[in-house]
Amino acid sequence: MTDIAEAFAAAFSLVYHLDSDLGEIVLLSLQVSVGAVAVASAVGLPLGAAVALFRFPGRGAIVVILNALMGLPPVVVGLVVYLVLSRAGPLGVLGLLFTPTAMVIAQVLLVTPIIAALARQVIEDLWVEYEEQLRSLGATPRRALMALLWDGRVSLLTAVLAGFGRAIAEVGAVMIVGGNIDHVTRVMTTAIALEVSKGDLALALGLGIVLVALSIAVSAAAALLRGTLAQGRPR
Amino acid sequence: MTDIAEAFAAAFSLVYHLDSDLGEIVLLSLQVSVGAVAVASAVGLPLGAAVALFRFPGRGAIVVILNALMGLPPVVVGLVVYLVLSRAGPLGVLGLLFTPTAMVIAQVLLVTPIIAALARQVIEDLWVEYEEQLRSLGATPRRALMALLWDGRVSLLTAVLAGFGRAIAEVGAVMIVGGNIDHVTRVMTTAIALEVSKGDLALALGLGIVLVALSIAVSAAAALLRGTLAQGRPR
Amino acid sequence: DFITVASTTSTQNAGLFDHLLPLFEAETGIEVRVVAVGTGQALRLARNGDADLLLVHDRPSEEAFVAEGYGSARFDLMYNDFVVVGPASDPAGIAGMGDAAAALAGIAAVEAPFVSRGDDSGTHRRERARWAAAGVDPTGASGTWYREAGQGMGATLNTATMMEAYTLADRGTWLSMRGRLDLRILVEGDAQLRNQYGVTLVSPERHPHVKAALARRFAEWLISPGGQAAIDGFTIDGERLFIPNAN
Amino acid sequence: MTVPSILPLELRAVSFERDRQRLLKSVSMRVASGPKTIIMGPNGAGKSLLLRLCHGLIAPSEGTVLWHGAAGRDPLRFQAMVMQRPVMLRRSVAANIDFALSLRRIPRPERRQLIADALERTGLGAFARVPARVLSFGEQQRLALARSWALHPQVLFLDEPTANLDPAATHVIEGVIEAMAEEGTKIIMTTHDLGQARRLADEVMFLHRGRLLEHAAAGTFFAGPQNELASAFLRGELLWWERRELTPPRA
Amino acid sequence: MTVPSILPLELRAVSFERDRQRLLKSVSMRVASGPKTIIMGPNGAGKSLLLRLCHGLIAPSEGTVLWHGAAGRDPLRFQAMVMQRPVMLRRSVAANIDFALSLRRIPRPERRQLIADALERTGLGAFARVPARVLSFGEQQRLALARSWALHPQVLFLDEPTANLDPAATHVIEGVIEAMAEEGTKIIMTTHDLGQARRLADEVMFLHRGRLLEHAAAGTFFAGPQNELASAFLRGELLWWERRELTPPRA
Ligand SMILES: Nc1ncnc2c1ncn2[C@@H]1O[C@H](COP(=O)(O)OP(=O)(O)OP(=O)(O)O)[C@@H](O)[C@H]1O
Ligand SMILES: Nc1ncnc2c1ncn2[C@@H]1O[C@H](COP(=O)(O)OP(=O)(O)OP(=O)(O)O)[C@@H](O)[C@H]1O
Ligand SMILES: [Mg+2]
Ligand SMILES: [Mg+2]
Repeated sequence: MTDIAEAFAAAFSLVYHLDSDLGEIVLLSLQVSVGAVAVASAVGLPLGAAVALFRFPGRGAIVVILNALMGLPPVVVGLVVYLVLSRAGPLGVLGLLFTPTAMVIAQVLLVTPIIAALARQVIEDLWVEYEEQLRSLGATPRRALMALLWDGRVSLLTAVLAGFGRAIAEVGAVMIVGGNIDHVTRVMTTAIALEVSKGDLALALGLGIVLVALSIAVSAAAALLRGTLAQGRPR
Repeated sequence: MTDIAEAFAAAFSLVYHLDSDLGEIVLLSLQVSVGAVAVASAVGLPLGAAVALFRFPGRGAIVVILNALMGLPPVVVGLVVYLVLSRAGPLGVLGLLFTPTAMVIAQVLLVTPIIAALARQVIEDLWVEYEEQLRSLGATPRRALMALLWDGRVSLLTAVLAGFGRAIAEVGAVMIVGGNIDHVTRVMTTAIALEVSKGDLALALGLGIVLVALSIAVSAAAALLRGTLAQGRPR
Repeated sequence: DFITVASTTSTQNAGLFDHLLPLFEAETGIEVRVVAVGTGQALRLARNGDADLLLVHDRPSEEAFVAEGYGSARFDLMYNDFVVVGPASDPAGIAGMGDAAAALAGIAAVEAPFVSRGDDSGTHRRERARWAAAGVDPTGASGTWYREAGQGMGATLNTATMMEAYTLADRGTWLSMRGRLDLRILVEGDAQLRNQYGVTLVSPERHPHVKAALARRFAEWLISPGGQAAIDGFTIDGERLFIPNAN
Repeated sequence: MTVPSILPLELRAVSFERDRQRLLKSVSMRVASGPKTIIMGPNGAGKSLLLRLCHGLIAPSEGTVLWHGAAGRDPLRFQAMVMQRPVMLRRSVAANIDFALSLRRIPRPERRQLIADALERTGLGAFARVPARVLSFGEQQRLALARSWALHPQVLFLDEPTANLDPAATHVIEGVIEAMAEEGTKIIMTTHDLGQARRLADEVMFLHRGRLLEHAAAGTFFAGPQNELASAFLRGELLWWERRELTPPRA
Repeated sequence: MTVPSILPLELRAVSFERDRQRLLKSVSMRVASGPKTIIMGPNGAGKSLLLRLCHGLIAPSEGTVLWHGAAGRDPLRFQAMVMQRPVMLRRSVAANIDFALSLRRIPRPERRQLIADALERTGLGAFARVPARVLSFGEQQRLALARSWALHPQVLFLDEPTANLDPAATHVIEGVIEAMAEEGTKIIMTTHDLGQARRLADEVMFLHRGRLLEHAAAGTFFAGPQNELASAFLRGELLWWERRELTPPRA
């Protein structure tokens, strides 16, 4: 277990000496994951709500697929995005490969189904209670959807956090489409993977501890937001 | 995009010629992930429900940490388990490293917080409605917890599926503690990562397609289960 | 301005680029972005035009890359060697042997655990060639004493330590990790274990967007006396990792 | 009223099934503007189902619901309903009404006055900023009525709107309902309060086990219903008990 | 009854605050076994809060709630409550009662009979296998009473238990309540139905704006309450309206 003690020492010294390299990596991790989660929420929350609200043929299949896509393997997503963004691929001319943008794209694909699937469940539970009242008031589907998203905001925040958790912890996709290039596309997880492959487990673990601390900070920020959002809910 | 066509061809031929190698890998993937999710549910569902139910000092911090741990990086979990199970580690004598058991252990650590955090939200929403009724009936905390888990079963299934999605798609942890050893600890995701590093992208994608198909099958099975579980719920 | 280099993990993990790139950048102002992946994946990146330069250690495939028109030129850059490492107990008794193939045959004879990279990398190909020379096909024993790890060199070395197994490793990774490993070098110096690295320029004829001129400057710098001296000066714990041999 | 009415409403042999049970059985009826229609019947008769069906919240398994005056317009836009258990959005009291008004595209400046009026009429003026879900249930029921009142619907469905109200509030809400009827809103309402039914009803529908057994002018009905079950109901007899002998009414 | 009673119940200067608002203000009272206690008051007076406080579901901000006979036992185990909006578990009607009985550790074989009896008494015999949440609201209220009845509590709190019941059901449920009282269960109940209060009450508590204004024997109270607001309430006057002049009672 000396490794684990070493790891905490490494984490501590990393943070204590906070060199600009670590700062850069932490910042990029946050930028990519927050960016991806923002886009994924903008798409996934309404998508999940729409699947919860509307009855249409094939809806059951969509729910099954949404739930299954929570298990989309990052490496596979990374590959697909790579093939599309590669010079040999259809969007190669954009030159996005090995840029943070490519990483955001890959993570959006990974995280959107998670947020959508969890949002569907939250909204569906709420819809049982709200459906007739909203229809009676004459809410159009769009307005009903917005009202449900707003009234379910506290629970939906947990869904968004689940998506963020996937994004910030994920290494397979960002490694392939980002390339883990120092100073350009190196994020916490790819840095950790690099240290592991170098065999420097203590440094890898130290970085891991910093990453977990980062997640806790984001989650705490969300808790404050939750407190604000919860206004107007009973209790 | 010829790669993607090739990938589908590869997936098709993989399944069509279903060789025993692929069968073995698929089976091990399922065994490890289902095993891990079973253990994680047994721990995470009651844990999440308990956090939802009980008011105690530090509860807010626990919620923040649970939510943050949804973003536990697989590589870090893999490393920690590796250090604990390695010869030099405290449990080294058990000789579990590079066995499927080690992979299950790592995935349990990854998936439990996801299931617990999502279950907490589901149960907390239900508790708002149930609290006074259950307390009035004289439910002990244990019985209240069981009743909530049972009455929230449909929504909790989605939480469990989110955990399964993480487990089946995850590569970082199982790679480190399992070692991706052919015929012993090779699962779908580590096989995909291997093909990627070999540069055989079509085969990697083909395996990815098989893996996604597997996830869809599991999710469809869950949908059937949901249908059965939903009995006794309105609509 | 920058170029993208597709490289193997061994060079990056050893820390070679951290040593070389600042020197080159200071001299020319050109930023070099290194994407370190498996050899197969590196070739694939270059083939798709996603890298401007290739730095790997699998001569046959590099030459094929040029022959197929994907690369415009290949240069020898440097070399080191592979070594057979294993536990101190050395159950197969191969310590001190000078012929890797014979050592492998000895391992197979007693069915001592052997961890293979199993990832079709340059190292793995070399290992397979030595098995072939030994007249042994170990893949039939895959999952028993012969274990295909399907991972990078660092992870494979770790696995070998844990399993008290033998493995074939490149010297660079071995040197950078040996302090944390419970293994030792048992076989070295076999001429068949030489590990030659090369740089290959990606052809702008296939991929017009490739930064051929900048990539050529980097390649030329690497094989120039200055670059070669820089490689020569890269050491870990006083030991030199790569021996420059551009001609 | 300048907008033409969507009435009369006609149900033609409407049935409603769930889980292979016929909960409404071939109900045919026609209601026109003007008279306040009160629907009565024992618990589980299907009163709430019938209101939800007329209001368009559930679709009949058989038969048709016709709004003869709709003339291609969406009839739902001219109706409102106070549910037996009103659902409060997770917002303030005022925001609950504001949301309903915004759905009818009433411009924001007009809304403020409408909200203030509606709250005042239902005695909730002091509660505008309070989260709606912490109101007492009587207050919630009044808020639901305020929300419907603000919409000035052509047809208003009320499902036991005073069940949780205190006697004085009941009295005032009955006044609000009367006033709305006078201003031209068609009232279709259920109640278990026989006194209230007598006070408000212009015509009565009597429902029992999913069947519409009587539909008559209030005077006729209360004087003595044609249907035997309806008259038993008015006498306070048990119509739905399984085995009468086990639970005799007290002496 | 062999088990000693947890009564009398005493509240000493109990207040309840939420969001810096005093919703119950220094309520002191004492109720003993025997007489049926009816709590009356306008909407939002705090009746439901008071019941929940006595029952132990919410804790007072100030003051104490004492069960003098509890003698170290958990008083909650001897009480039951029918809530104003009963919560139905997502199970069948029978399972809802079964769950409550299992919580009191009543052995499974005994439960079957208790469930059947309880359903019969409340007219729900035909609904045993139906999911509780699809019941009509009147049926749900009866199920909540059945559930409480099956527990044979020493003290039963009832929060407007007949608000959604049809007249005949109301009558029967009143009979059930009387019968329970005769068997020794202490009844503490709120109602807005003045007739029902007169029929059932042995003693009356009048609550207004969180204050207990009167606590008297039923005869005395209905003959003419001491408190001016209480007598206004009995006359059906508005006690909570903000600006009386805007909403005059109908002529
Ligand atoms: N979704 C459903 N599935 C099965 N049965 C249902 C469903 N909805 C309602 N019912 C049944 O239909 C019957 C009529 O219900 P409804 O709510 O219309 O009664 P009601 O006349 O309004 O009674 P109450 O006076 O108690 O409000 C009830 O017996 C109820 O159990
Ligand atoms: N959690 C809360 N936060 C703020 N105010 C509350 C809360 N709970 C109740 N109130 C307020 O306390 C008052 C009393 O509520 P309560 O439910 O006890 O009234 P009630 O006498 O039962 O009325 P009703 O006859 O309508 O059932 C109401 O005005 C309500 O808005
Ligand atoms: Mg009803
Ligand atoms: Mg109340």
